[in-house]
Formats: sequence, C-alpha cells, structure tokens
Amino acid sequence: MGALQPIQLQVLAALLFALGLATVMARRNLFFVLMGVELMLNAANLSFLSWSRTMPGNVGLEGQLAPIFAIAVAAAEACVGLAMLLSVFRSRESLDTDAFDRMKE
Amino acid sequence: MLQVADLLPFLGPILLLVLGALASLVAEPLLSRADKHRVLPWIGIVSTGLAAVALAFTKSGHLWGILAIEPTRAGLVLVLLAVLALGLAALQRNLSSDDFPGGEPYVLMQLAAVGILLMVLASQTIALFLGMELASLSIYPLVGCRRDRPESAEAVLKYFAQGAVFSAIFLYGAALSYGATGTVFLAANVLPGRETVQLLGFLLMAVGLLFKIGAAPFHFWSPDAYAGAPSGVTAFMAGAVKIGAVAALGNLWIGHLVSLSAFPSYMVGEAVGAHFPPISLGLQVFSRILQTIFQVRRSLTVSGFIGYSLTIFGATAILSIAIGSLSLLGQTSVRRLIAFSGVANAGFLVVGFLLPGLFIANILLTPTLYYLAAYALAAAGAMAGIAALTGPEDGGDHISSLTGAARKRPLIGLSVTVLLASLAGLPPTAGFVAKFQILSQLFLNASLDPAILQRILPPALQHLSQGWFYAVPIGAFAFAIVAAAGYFKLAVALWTDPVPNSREPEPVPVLLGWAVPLAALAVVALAIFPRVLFGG
Amino acid sequence: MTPQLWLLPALPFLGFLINGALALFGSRTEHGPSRGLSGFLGVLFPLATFILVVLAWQGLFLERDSILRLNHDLGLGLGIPPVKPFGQVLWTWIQTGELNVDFGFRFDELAGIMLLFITGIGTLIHLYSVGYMAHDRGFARFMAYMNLFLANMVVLVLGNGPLVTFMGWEGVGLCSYLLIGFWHHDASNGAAAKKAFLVNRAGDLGFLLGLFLLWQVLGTGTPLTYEAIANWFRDPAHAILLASAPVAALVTASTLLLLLGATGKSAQIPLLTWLPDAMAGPTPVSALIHAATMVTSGVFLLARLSDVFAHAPLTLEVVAWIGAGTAAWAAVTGLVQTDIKKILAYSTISQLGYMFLAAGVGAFDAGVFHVFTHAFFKGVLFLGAGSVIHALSGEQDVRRMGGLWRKLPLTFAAMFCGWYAIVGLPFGAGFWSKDLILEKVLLRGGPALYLVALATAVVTAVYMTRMMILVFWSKPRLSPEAASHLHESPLTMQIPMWVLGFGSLVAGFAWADPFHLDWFSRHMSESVGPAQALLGAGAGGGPSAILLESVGVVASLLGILVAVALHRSGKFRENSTGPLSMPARAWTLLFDGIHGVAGIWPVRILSWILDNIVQPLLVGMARVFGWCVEMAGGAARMAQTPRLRWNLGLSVLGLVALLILLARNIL
Amino acid sequence: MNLHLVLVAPLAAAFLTFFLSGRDTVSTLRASLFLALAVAGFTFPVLFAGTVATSVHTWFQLPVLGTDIRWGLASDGLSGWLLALTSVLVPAAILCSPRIVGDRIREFAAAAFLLQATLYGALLSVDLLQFFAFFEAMLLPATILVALFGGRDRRRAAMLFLVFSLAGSVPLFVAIWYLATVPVMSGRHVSLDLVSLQALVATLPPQVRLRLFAATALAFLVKIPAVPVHIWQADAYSEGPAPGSALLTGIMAKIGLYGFLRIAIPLFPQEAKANAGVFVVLGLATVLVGALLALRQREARRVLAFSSLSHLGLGLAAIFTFRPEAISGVILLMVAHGLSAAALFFLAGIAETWSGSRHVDDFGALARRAPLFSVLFAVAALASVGLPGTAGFVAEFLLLIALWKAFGLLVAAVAGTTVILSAAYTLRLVQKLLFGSSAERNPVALEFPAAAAWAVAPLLLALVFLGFQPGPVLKAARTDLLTRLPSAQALIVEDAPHVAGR
Repeated sequence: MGALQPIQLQVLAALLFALGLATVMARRNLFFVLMGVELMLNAANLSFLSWSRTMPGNVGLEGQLAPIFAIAVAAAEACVGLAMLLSVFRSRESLDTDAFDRMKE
Repeated sequence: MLQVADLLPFLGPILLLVLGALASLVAEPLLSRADKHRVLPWIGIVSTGLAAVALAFTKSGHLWGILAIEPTRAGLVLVLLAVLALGLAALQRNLSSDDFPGGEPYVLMQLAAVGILLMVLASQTIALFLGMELASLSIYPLVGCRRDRPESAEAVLKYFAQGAVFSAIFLYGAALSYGATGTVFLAANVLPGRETVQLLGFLLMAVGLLFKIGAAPFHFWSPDAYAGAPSGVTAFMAGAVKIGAVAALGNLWIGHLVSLSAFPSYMVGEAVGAHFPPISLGLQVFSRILQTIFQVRRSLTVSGFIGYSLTIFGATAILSIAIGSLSLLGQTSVRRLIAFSGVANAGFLVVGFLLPGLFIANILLTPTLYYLAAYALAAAGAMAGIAALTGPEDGGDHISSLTGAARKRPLIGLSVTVLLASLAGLPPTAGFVAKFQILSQLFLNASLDPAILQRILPPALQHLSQGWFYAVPIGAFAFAIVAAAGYFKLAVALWTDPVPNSREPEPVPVLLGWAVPLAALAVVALAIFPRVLFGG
Repeated sequence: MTPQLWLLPALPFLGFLINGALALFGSRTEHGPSRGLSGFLGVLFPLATFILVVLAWQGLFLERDSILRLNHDLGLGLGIPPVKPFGQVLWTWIQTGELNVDFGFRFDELAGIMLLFITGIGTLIHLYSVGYMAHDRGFARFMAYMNLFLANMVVLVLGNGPLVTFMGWEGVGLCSYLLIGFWHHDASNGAAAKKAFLVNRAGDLGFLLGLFLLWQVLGTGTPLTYEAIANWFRDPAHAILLASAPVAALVTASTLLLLLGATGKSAQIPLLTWLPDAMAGPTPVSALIHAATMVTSGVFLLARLSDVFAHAPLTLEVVAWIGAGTAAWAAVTGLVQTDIKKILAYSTISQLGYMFLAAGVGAFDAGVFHVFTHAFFKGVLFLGAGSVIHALSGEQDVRRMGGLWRKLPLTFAAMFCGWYAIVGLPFGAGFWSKDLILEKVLLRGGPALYLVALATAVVTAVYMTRMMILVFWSKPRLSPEAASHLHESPLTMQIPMWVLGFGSLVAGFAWADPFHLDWFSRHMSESVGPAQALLGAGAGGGPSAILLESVGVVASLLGILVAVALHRSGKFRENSTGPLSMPARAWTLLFDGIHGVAGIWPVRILSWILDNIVQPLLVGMARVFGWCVEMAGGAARMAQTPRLRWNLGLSVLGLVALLILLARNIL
Repeated sequence: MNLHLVLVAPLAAAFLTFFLSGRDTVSTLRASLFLALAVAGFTFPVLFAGTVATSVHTWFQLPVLGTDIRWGLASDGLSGWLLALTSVLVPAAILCSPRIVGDRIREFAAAAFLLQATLYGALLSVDLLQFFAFFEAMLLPATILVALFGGRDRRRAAMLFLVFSLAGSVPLFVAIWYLATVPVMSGRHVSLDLVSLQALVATLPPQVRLRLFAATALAFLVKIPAVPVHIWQADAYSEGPAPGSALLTGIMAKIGLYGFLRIAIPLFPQEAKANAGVFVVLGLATVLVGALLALRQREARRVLAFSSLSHLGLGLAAIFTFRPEAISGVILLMVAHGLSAAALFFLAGIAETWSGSRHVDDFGALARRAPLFSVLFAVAALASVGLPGTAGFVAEFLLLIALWKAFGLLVAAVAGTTVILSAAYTLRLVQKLLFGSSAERNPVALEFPAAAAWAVAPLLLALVFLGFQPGPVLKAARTDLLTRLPSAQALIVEDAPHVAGR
C-alpha cells in the first residue's frame, strides 16, 4: 500500500459530498438535514486540502487556508441552523420537514 | 505594500456600514421598546448615507487582489445602499406597527448589506464565499424574525435548508476551480490538463450563485421565503441579494473569459498579488478574443467556454422567464407575486450573459447591470411601498387586502404603480430601457456569422436554423406581456374603491413616506438619463 | 358695389337662431315661449327676405332697362343687352390639392324666379302656420325649423356652385327630417323622418359622385361654379372633346349620378318612397317643403345644369321616362288613397313627374314653369286640406268627410281654385304649364311619352275630382265629435289660402303663348336657353298649340266626368271604413318592396351575420387564447410544491440536467 | 417656446392634482379644470408657431454597438392640431366627469393628465424609440382610466385592451430591435431618429424592409383599430367611463393614423406604395364592418364605438392614396372626429347617468325632458354624420375625392356608402335617445349640468367653424407635413392640370 494519492482523496470527497446531498434530500428529520449539510461542507474542505497537495511549493497554502474559513462559516451556520430548528419546533411541535407544507402555489 | 492611508478611502463604505451596524447593536439594549424603532433605523440610514458619501471618494483599486472596485462596481454599490435604505425604512414600518420587541433586525439587515457589499467587490472565491455566508446567515433570522407566525417558521426552514445546500455546492465548486488553477482567484489560467475540472468548478459555483439570484430551476425557495418574511425584509431580499449574486456571477464569468483569453493574469508560481489586474465588470476584451476564437479548438478555449456558458445560462434564462411569468399571472398573494416577478426578471438578468457583444470584439455586462439596477430599485421600492400601504402584520398578504389602498395614499400608490410598471418593462421607467437594451442585443445573436456559431454552439443546437434565435427575444417579450397582465391585477386592486368599512391606516413613518416616491423618481430618472450609473 | 347677397340666407337663419333660443329657454316655462313673439318673428324674417329678393330682382334689370330706355329715347339700334347676374364670393372654402372651392352666391334670373316664389309662398305658409300650429306646445321650435328650412332653401338656390348648392341640399333634407318628425313622441313619425333622410342621403351620394365625374370632365383647372361649368360646356372649343366617346360616356355617367340625386330630392322613381310617409309632418310642412319648394329642387338642379344634361342625350331619355313613369304610377296610386294628405302627396309626385318629363324632353323652362305654377295650386290644395283637417280636429280620412262646402265655404273656395288649376281647366295655372309640357313632349319626346302624359292628365283629373267630391260635395259622413265643433279656420290661415288660390288661377299667365305672354320664358332663356337651343327644343312647329290645348282640356273634362260617374255608381266606397284593398296596397307599396329587396334587407342580413357570427368568433378566439395562458399559469404554479424535499430534489435535478448537457461536450 | 415646457406641463398638472383634496369634489374640479386650461394655454402657442423643434440630443447609446438613441421634440401642423385637440378635450372631459366618476375626480384628472402627457410625447417625438416609449406609456393611464372608472365589466375590458395593445406593439418593438442592432454588424453607425432612419432603411434589402413595414403597420392598425384587430375597442369604449372613452377615441386612436403618416409611410415609402391596396381594402372593410355593426348595437356607447371604427377606417383607406387631398383630409378628419365623437361620448355618458343604464331602449323622450341636451346631442350627431356646414363633411368629401382619384369611382362609391350607413345608425341612436315616448310613466324634466354644456358647446362651435373655414387645418397639413417628410413628399401624387378624357 503506497501513500494516499490525492486522486483517491478527491473521489472520497466527491462520495462524501454526494452522501451529504443524498442525506439532505432523503431524510425528513431536520436534524439529519443539518448533518447532511455539514457533511457536504466538509467534503468540500477535504477536496480543498487534497488539491493543495498537488500544488508546487507554497502555492498549496491557499488550499489549506480556505478550509479554515469554511469551518468557521460552517460553525456559524450550525448555530443559526440549530436556533432556527428550535423556533421551528416551537411553532409546530415537529421536526418532520414534510409537516411544513402550508405554503401553497 | 499598501499603506493604511490609501486603504481607508478604499474600504470607506464597508467600514462605515459595519460601524453603523455595530452602533445599532450597541444602542439597541439601551433604548426603550418604542424608541428602538424610532432611533435604530435612523442610525442605519445615516451610516448608509455616509457610506454613499464615502463611495464618492473611493478610487478604483484593489486590495491584494482580494477585493477590487472600479466605477462599475461603485455604481452597483450605490444601488445596493439605496436598496438597504428602502429595506430599513420598510422594516421600521413593519416592526413599529407590529410593536416588535427587539431592534436586532435592523442590525442584521445592515450586516447582510455588508456581506453583499463583499460579494460585489470580491474577486476571489474565499472572499466571495464569506460575503455570501455573511449575507445569508443574517437574512435567515430576518426571514424568521416573527417567531409567532407559523408561515415564517416554514419559510425560514425551507430557505435555510436549501441555502445551506447550495452554499455547500458553491464551496465545492470553489474547491474544484482551485484544484484546476491552483489559486482561489477568479481569473487564473488553468493548469494543463485540468480544463474539465475548471469547467465543473465553474458550473457548481455558477449554480450556487444562480440559486441566490433565484433563477429557475433553483428558485423554489424564493416564493416561500418572500411570503414568510416581513414585507420590509422581502423588499431588501428582492433587491439586494440579486445585486450581490449577479455581480459575483459577472466576476466569475468574466474572470474565466479573461484567464482563457491568454491575458496576463495570475500565473502559478508568482507571488500572490504581484501585478494582479483587478477584474472589472466593465472590462473590455478586445480583438484578442476573436483571434482566440478562430484558433484551432483546444479542449477548452474561449469559444468553447462561451458555448458552455451559453448552454447553462440559456437554459436557466428561458426556464426562469417562462416559469416566473406564468406563475405570476394568476397569483393572488402579493409577495409571491413579487417573488415570481423576481424569478422572471432573474431570467432576463441571466440573458445578459448570452449577449453576443463578445463577437464584435467587446464584452460589456453594462446591459445586465443596468437591468439589475432597474430591477433592484423597482422590486425593493414596490415591496416597500406595499409595506407602507398595508397595516400591521402586513394586513394579510392577499391582493384583496390592498383594495383601494392607493386611494388613501395617492402619492405612494402612484409610486408603487410606477415601480410595478418598471417591473413589467413599461415606459416611462428604467425597466423599459433595460428590456430594450437586453432584448435588442440578444436579437443580434440571430444575425451572427454562422461560422462563429458553429464554433460556440453545442452540437445539439448546431443544426438549428438561425431564424430560431429570433424566437428567443420575441418569446421572452411575449412572456413579459403575460407578466404585465399579472402586475396589472395588483395595480388595479390598489386603485379600485376601498371597501366601505375599511379602517383608516395609521400614518406612514416619514422615512418610508419619502423613500418610496424617491425610488419611483429614481426609476424614472434612470430611464431618462440611463448613462448616469454605468456610462454607455 | 357688390350686393350683400349673404343677407338672403342670413335673415331667416337669424330668425332660426332667435326662435330656437326662445324654444330652448322658454321650454321650461309654464306655457312655453310666447307664441305671439315667436310667431311674429317667424313671419317677419321670411317677409324681410322676400322683400330683399324683390329688390334684388329689380336691381337685376336696372342696368338693362336704363339701356333700353336710352335705346327707346334716342332711337338707337342697340340690341337688348344681356342681364348681368350678381355674384358674391364670401370666402375660400376648401383649398387643397387641385381642389379650390369658393363659398359664394350667384343671383341670376333662374335663381331670382325660384327665390321669388320660394320666399313669397314661404312667407305665406309661415303666416298660415301661425294659425295652424297655434295650439301646439312646440310652436317656437316649429317656427325655428321653418326659418332654418327657408335659409337652407335659399342657399340651395343661390349657391354659386354645386358644392354650395349641396350644402343647402343637405340642409333642406335635415329640416325636412326635423319637421316630418316634429311630433316625435310618436315613434312612427320618427321612422318616417328617418326614412326620408336616408333615402335622400342615397340620392346625395349620387350627387357627390356625379360631381366628381363632372369635375373630371371639366379638368381640375376649372373652378366648380355654375358659371364656369356653363361656359365650359358652351365653349365651342370643347365641342370636339365632348363628342369623343370617352368624354361623352363620362358626361353620361356623371349626369346619371346627378340625376339620382335629383330623383332623391324630388321623389321620383326609384327614390320616391319617402314622400308619402313624409305626410306625417304638420300640414304647413307638407305644403311648403313637400309640395311647393324642396321637392322641386331636383328639377331646379336639372335646369341649373341644363348645359351638362344637354350633352347627355341618353340621360335625358332616362329623365323623360322616369318622369312619365312616376307621373303615371303616382297618379294611379292617388286614385285609391283615402288619406287626404296622401292623395295630395301622390299628386305631388305625379306633378313632379311632369316636370321631369319636361326636362327630359329638353324643355327645361317648361319644367321650371310647372314648378312655378305647381307651387301655387299644390300650395293652396295642401293649405286647404290643412284647414279641413284643422276644422275636423285632426280627421284625415276623406271617407269621413263630405258636404263640407257649406260648413267651410272659404276653404272650399280656395281649394276649388287649386282643383281648377291642377286638373287643367282653361286658363288655370295648371292649364298653361301642363299643356305647355304636353306640347313639348309631343314635339320632342314622341307619341309614346305624349300618350302616357295625356293619360296621366285624365287620371289626375279623376283623383282630384274624387277628392273634391268626397271632401266637399258628397253627403256628410262626419263623426259626431268632429261635426260638433266644426269651425272655419282663423284669418291667419285664410289669407294665405286666398292669395295662393288667386295665384293658382292667374299664375299661368306668366307664360301664355296664345296671349303672347312670355315673361317667364324670357327670364329663363339666360340659364337654359343655350341648352334648349342645342336640343332644338325652342323650335315650334308640329300641330298648333290651340289644338293641343283643347285636347288637354278634353282630357281633364273627361277625367272629371269619369270621376262623377264613378261617384254616382258608388265606386268610391266612401262608406266603407276598412283599410286599402289588397291590390291597392300592393301597388302603393310597390317601390317600398323594391327598396327592401334591393337595399334594406341585404344590409340587415349582413350586419346580423357580422354581429352574431363574425364578431363573437373573433372575441371567442381571443378569450380561448387567454384561457390557454391562464391554464399554463396554473400548471406552472403547480410545479411550486410546498415540500422541502421536492424543492431540493427538483433543484438538484436541474443541476444534474445541466451537467448532462455539458457532458455531451466535455467528457 | 420651448417644447419641453409643453411636454412637462401636463406632467406637472398630474403631479399637482395629487395634492388636491380627495373629498371636496367641487374645489378639486375647479382646480383640475384650471390646470387643464393652463396646459392648453401652454399648448396653443405651439399650434400657432407652425414648425418648431428643440435641439436633438443623444438619449443613450446601446452598449457595445454604440447605436444612438436620440431625444428631441418637434412639432408641425400635423402634431400641432392633434396637440391642440388634446388640450381642448382634456378640460372638457374633466368638466363632464363629476356625475360619472363620482368623488374620484382627483384620480380621474390625474389619469387624464398623464394620458395627455404621453400623447404629447408621442406627437412630439423625433426618434423612433422615443416615440415607441410614449406609444407604450400611453397604455398605463389609458388602462387605468378604463379599469378604475368604468362599468361592471371594466376589469376584463381593460385587461383585453392592455394585453391586446401590448401584443400589438410587439411587432413594432421587434422592428426597432432589428433597426437598432443588425445594421451595426455591417459596420454602419445607426441612429434611431427618423431622419437618419429614412436614409438607413433605404439601404436595407427589400424583403427585410417589407417585413419591417408590415411589423410597423400592424402596431398602428391595432391602435386605430382596423378590422380584424378591433375587438378590444368596443368593450373598452363602452365599459370605460364616458369621458375616458371620449379621450381614448378622440385622441389616442388618432395616434394610429398619426403613426402611419409620421412613421410607417415616411420610413417605407416604396413598401407603402406597393401594398397600398391591402390597406385600402382593410380600411374599406373597417368602414363597412364598423357601420354594419353599429347598426345593431344595443348600447349607446357601443354604437359610438363602432361609428368611430367606421370613420377612422375611411381615414386609413384614404391615407394610402398618397394624395394631398387625402392627407389634409385625414388631418381634418382626425380633428373633426375627435371633436364630434368626444362630444357624443360626453353626452351619452350624461344620458347614462339619467337612465342608470347603457341600453338604448332605456332612454327616450329626452328631447322633451332635456331640451338643451337634445340640441347639443343632435348637433354633435349631425356633425359626426358629416352634414355640410360641419368639419366632418369637408373631411369626408376630401377623402372620397382622394379615393376616387386614386382608385376610381367604384372604390369611392363603396367608401361613400358610409354617407348613408352613418346616417342610418346615428339617426337610430338619436331617435332612441331623444324621440319616442319615455320609458317612464310620467316623464319629469331632467337637470342637465351646465358644466357639461360649457364643455360640449365649444367643441360643436369649433366643428361648425371648421366646417365653413377648414382653411387653417388644410393649410397646416399641406405645408408642414410635406416639409417634415421628404420621402412622403415623393409619394404625393401631383397630377398636372389635365385635359378631360385623358
């Protein structure tokens, strides 16, 4: 077994991203929707990092810096998401996304 | 290295907006419940005004290639500030008439404006992403700020979920394009053999932004979000978000064109920021591009790239215009109507990326940006005007709740009518001039040199006779007429006899009372002097 | 010094304005506007016009008479100089392209004679109506309309060109419309008025189109004035041109179209259906407009344009036969009528037929002469009829009259004069003019026309005598309430009747060849002389006038005897009260039927189709299209599902679709 | 006299109207009437000034292509008379409005002023896009007029009108797109002002020019309207408020004919000449269809609507004879019809307030119950029938002459049937309204508002005056129009004084 190749990491990232997307679309529970989103974001981060491995010299730095921003953003997003989740639950005593289909047309 | 001295005039507007937001944040707890809605909006307006003043002093330049500004973007920023002012005014109306317990929404709105400002200025994916998220994360709570109302909870739920997904998609696209070019700058030459990755990255990022623009088929969030939010927030969203997203999309698109057209741009291995050319929305790429087109076709040349973007934007544009206009027609909810008009107009905005200016040796996004300015002012203004005409809790969202509203406030009613006319593209408003500019140039596609079309069109379309290209603008205009019928219903409702036992609406706050007519005036003035914003 | 001809129409028009104002603003008062005032004004202005006309007529001959006197005194051998007509151009009316029409008047002998009796008789009938309409609420309005009519009639006669005439032409049509429909609370009157206006309009269209062609003949250089037209046609230089086939055809076509206009105004075949209905108007109206003046303007037009018609022999042929046919048909129709005014109406049509006949055989002057005499006797007949109706408080059916000569001796006397004149007993007005026409017809038109005309003369005598018998002589058949307050009409009505009655006895002497009285023909010579010379109508010859006149007298005597005989044998069915017998009605409504088939029903059917099929079809198409769009809108809104997962799924689906689109190029 | 003042005056009036009281109708009526008269005061000098023009600036340029869109105002006899007509009708409409629009005089006046402003703009424009902008802007106030103050079915009528007009203007808009962009590809500098457009169009390939002409003409046909695109008209005129309908038919419809005279024919002379037959047939069809439909209508204002259709159809047919009589005649027709039709609509509106119904059978006996009204109505009706002595006669006479000279007697005869048919349906209307016994048992005298009399009487006086003295209109048309349109001048058939029979 040689070292982990960037291309393999890319495939992994793509898989994770697809997985996250699938989760968001498939699960009806709001918690899992949020998890799926996190998964997608982190897949993107992974892809950043693995790309940076393929860059010559110090150019790779950008690729390693970007995820830091992304993680911070993801954290913020998570707080907002959870806060929203609370208010939503209070309004309808349910976290089932399908329960929220009042707005028509 | 840059000095702080020449940093300040560049960052002036941003800093002033941020300061305004922070000031409101600090003042908020110190004020009584009623005073919050009297004072805070004014703080926001003042900081906005100062930012506009500061904008007059900013000179073109860029900040290590991360943020760049030049007259065109300055114009956009100006429109953004106007929209912010409208949004704040309308928000004041909502919150004060609902006697809202807190003053945070004002702060959030200003922060959202800052984020969008960053989106406009960014010429680098990370900065763009940060701006985007700053904007989104402050708009989600705004949409849901009326916790007691079920539909606002539903709206924020849908908006948040979809928004999060698409910002993730955007981020992944950014990652891919970084992988393709080795840099996060928007204009960077592709590393050999990674053209496909670059294109994928472009696609994902573009989709992420198209979602923000609200173009079909990525528009499903907008009707719900618009309908759930207070009308002031709707006004702000309708205008501001599109500004940021379209500007970013423009940067992205032109960035790729520039990098592909063998211009001196960021090369791998150079020190970051060394002689980095700021990418300008107004940038002109001269005959060099023509040469590139007629070069033997590599896997991804300018012509190839244009072909791809034609596919992407063409599909979205046609879809958006059709869906938006048709759904708008029978709409009885005011804000869903505005939302679908947003979708339709998003289509027209995207059309701007199909303009053939390229083939006469010259790219200008000016028509698109003019359209953007016209639309943003009209949509925000109209929504703010409706906020002024409806009572507390937005007095129900059904068109019938607005019956006769304009009769009680003729001036605001007239303003709203004019703004709706602008959305419909009727003279004497900027909407008319904008539609004319976009559609007339789109019309030109049909009379292009077939050889060029052969190069750029995807094979699926190549066997089409050129006559079909006439159909696109004409069809678009036909749908615009359908939409006009939809707006017409709203306008008529505004002016018909008020229901006899309707209560007198409480007075409109002075801020809003001035903002809406001014917006209408601006829309008309923009039609009479179309060159003030972007020249041309 | 140019004579102020504009005063002639202006005066009655002023009367119209004043009376109209009185009617308008007095209408709200208790008793309506003052009858005395409006009656006084209503008569004053026509009278003033009449006086002016007389003065103008005098003025027409001043110059010539002075020269003649000089001639006489100094015994110079100067010839008789022609009369110089007055002309007055008021302003440029229409000027564009090659068209240049002045608005002006021309007073020559023809116009003079016409105006003399129009304003003269007009004044009398105005006076008559003061009495006749005295009890009507709309008295002032009536006077106003009458004045307006007079003004328009003056414009018609006085116009210096066809267009100015046309203005009066339509003006009198309008007044006729207003006056027929004067009692407009009854819808049938309104219908009659409308019919009159529309039928006339059809004729007017012919007038206009004929004018266009005439203009084409003249060449656009020539101004559209009677003077210019006459000179152009009299100019020998144009003889060859007029002889050439295309121009001749053009002239014929143009004259035929003009003739259509004339038939419309003068109620000749084919446009004659409106006149009987027009009797719905008050009797003075029938007397003035539908007997004495307006209906004769067709004949006047023929005389005015005699130079043109003289170059269209075919048209003249048509005119003659139209005249004869109308005369005969109307006379026969007159036989069976029971309404006294209808009888007179058909008699009018028949007499107008004589005038056309005369014009058709090129005896324009004879035609106009008959217009002149007819104005008197038909005027008096109508006024008398009016007086009778007045006396019987509205009864118009001759079968409910009879024996009135005792009750209404004065009226009877007047009407007797009229009857005497119209049947053509010796030395009555009709005698001279009708026999003149008969003579010309035999001379120029040939035996066929002559026989028709002669027969018509007999029939005329029959139905007129029938009327007189039924009204005055036979034993009374009055309804009791009519009989109860039977009274002779007031003086204001009597005077005009006497004057006209007297006139209808003596007017004929204006042109009585046997007595070498040719005052009338002398004055006509200036305007119609050349045309008749061209047609050789002036020439005498043929059987002697005396012989022909005696034949005419025999004819009328025969008619009278026949009438008496018929009455004796009770053929008049004066005691029956039923409507007209079937064949009689069929004959009467002959031309109404033709109009219906040829004009009215096609239009109605067409408009029905348009209104009920074509229009709904177009609207329906628009509606359907609208629905389709609405449907599409509904479908689009359905795509906006409320569920989050669906929203996300569709968006991502879109993304995938884009990827596939691109993939076809990339991978 | 700066034309921009004239253009701004009605706008300013509209703006000021919004500050009038919505409650106190009397003062509002007075004030808006004053404003309207003031606007007229601004307008009439233009008419007397003859040909005047402002300098032409570049409004904006198409990005990239650099197509010049110009902005400038110019007025000549044609524009001048229509401007004057507008400025006369607007105050009249305001005077007649009170009973019909109730307490909404303020809104009505504002809409009327806005309509006036857009009409002024269209009449004064020198640039194709500028014209089109006003041409479209017209729809806004016009639709509002119909949709807000009309009868039961007004929304649908207004919607039909709006959509129909918008759709009708698409072809013109597309033609403008083409002119603004495509010629640039062949390296030409394009400017959309009419004068330079004439030069540009002349260089285009014939089949393209034909298409452009067809597109332009179609837009104007919808505006007039001509058969078969006339279906919006009757509804709009009968559902809208009577004074509003008066403005629509009195002025707005004229923009269609104006467009032919000012734009379609001057820009595409050859095409116009080549296809004259089509338009003459369309025009005559409009004449007949309008008249025949008017004969059967059961609502007073529908009769008037179709009679307008018929009259303007005659104008359309006559324009395409390209004869001087026709051109001056058409302008006179526009003025005459504007005055008479407006007067009739005003009066019909008032009659409707009396009977509370639009059905002709619900009127009746007005001659006795409202004498002044009846006199005015009768005079207006006679004017629209074209009785000699009114401007209508001179106009119809000239148009018939033109048709006869260009196409011979038969065409003139067909067109001439309008003389009979118009009399038929107009008199039918007159009798239904004025004559007969009234619908009610005991007819009481009706009170005819003096304001309306003051509004209508001047129009009728003008009609009669122009009937005897049409000189000014004809002359204006003759001189100014032809100087403004060099290419149209080439079309005008000046046949030499010919000898008969050739």
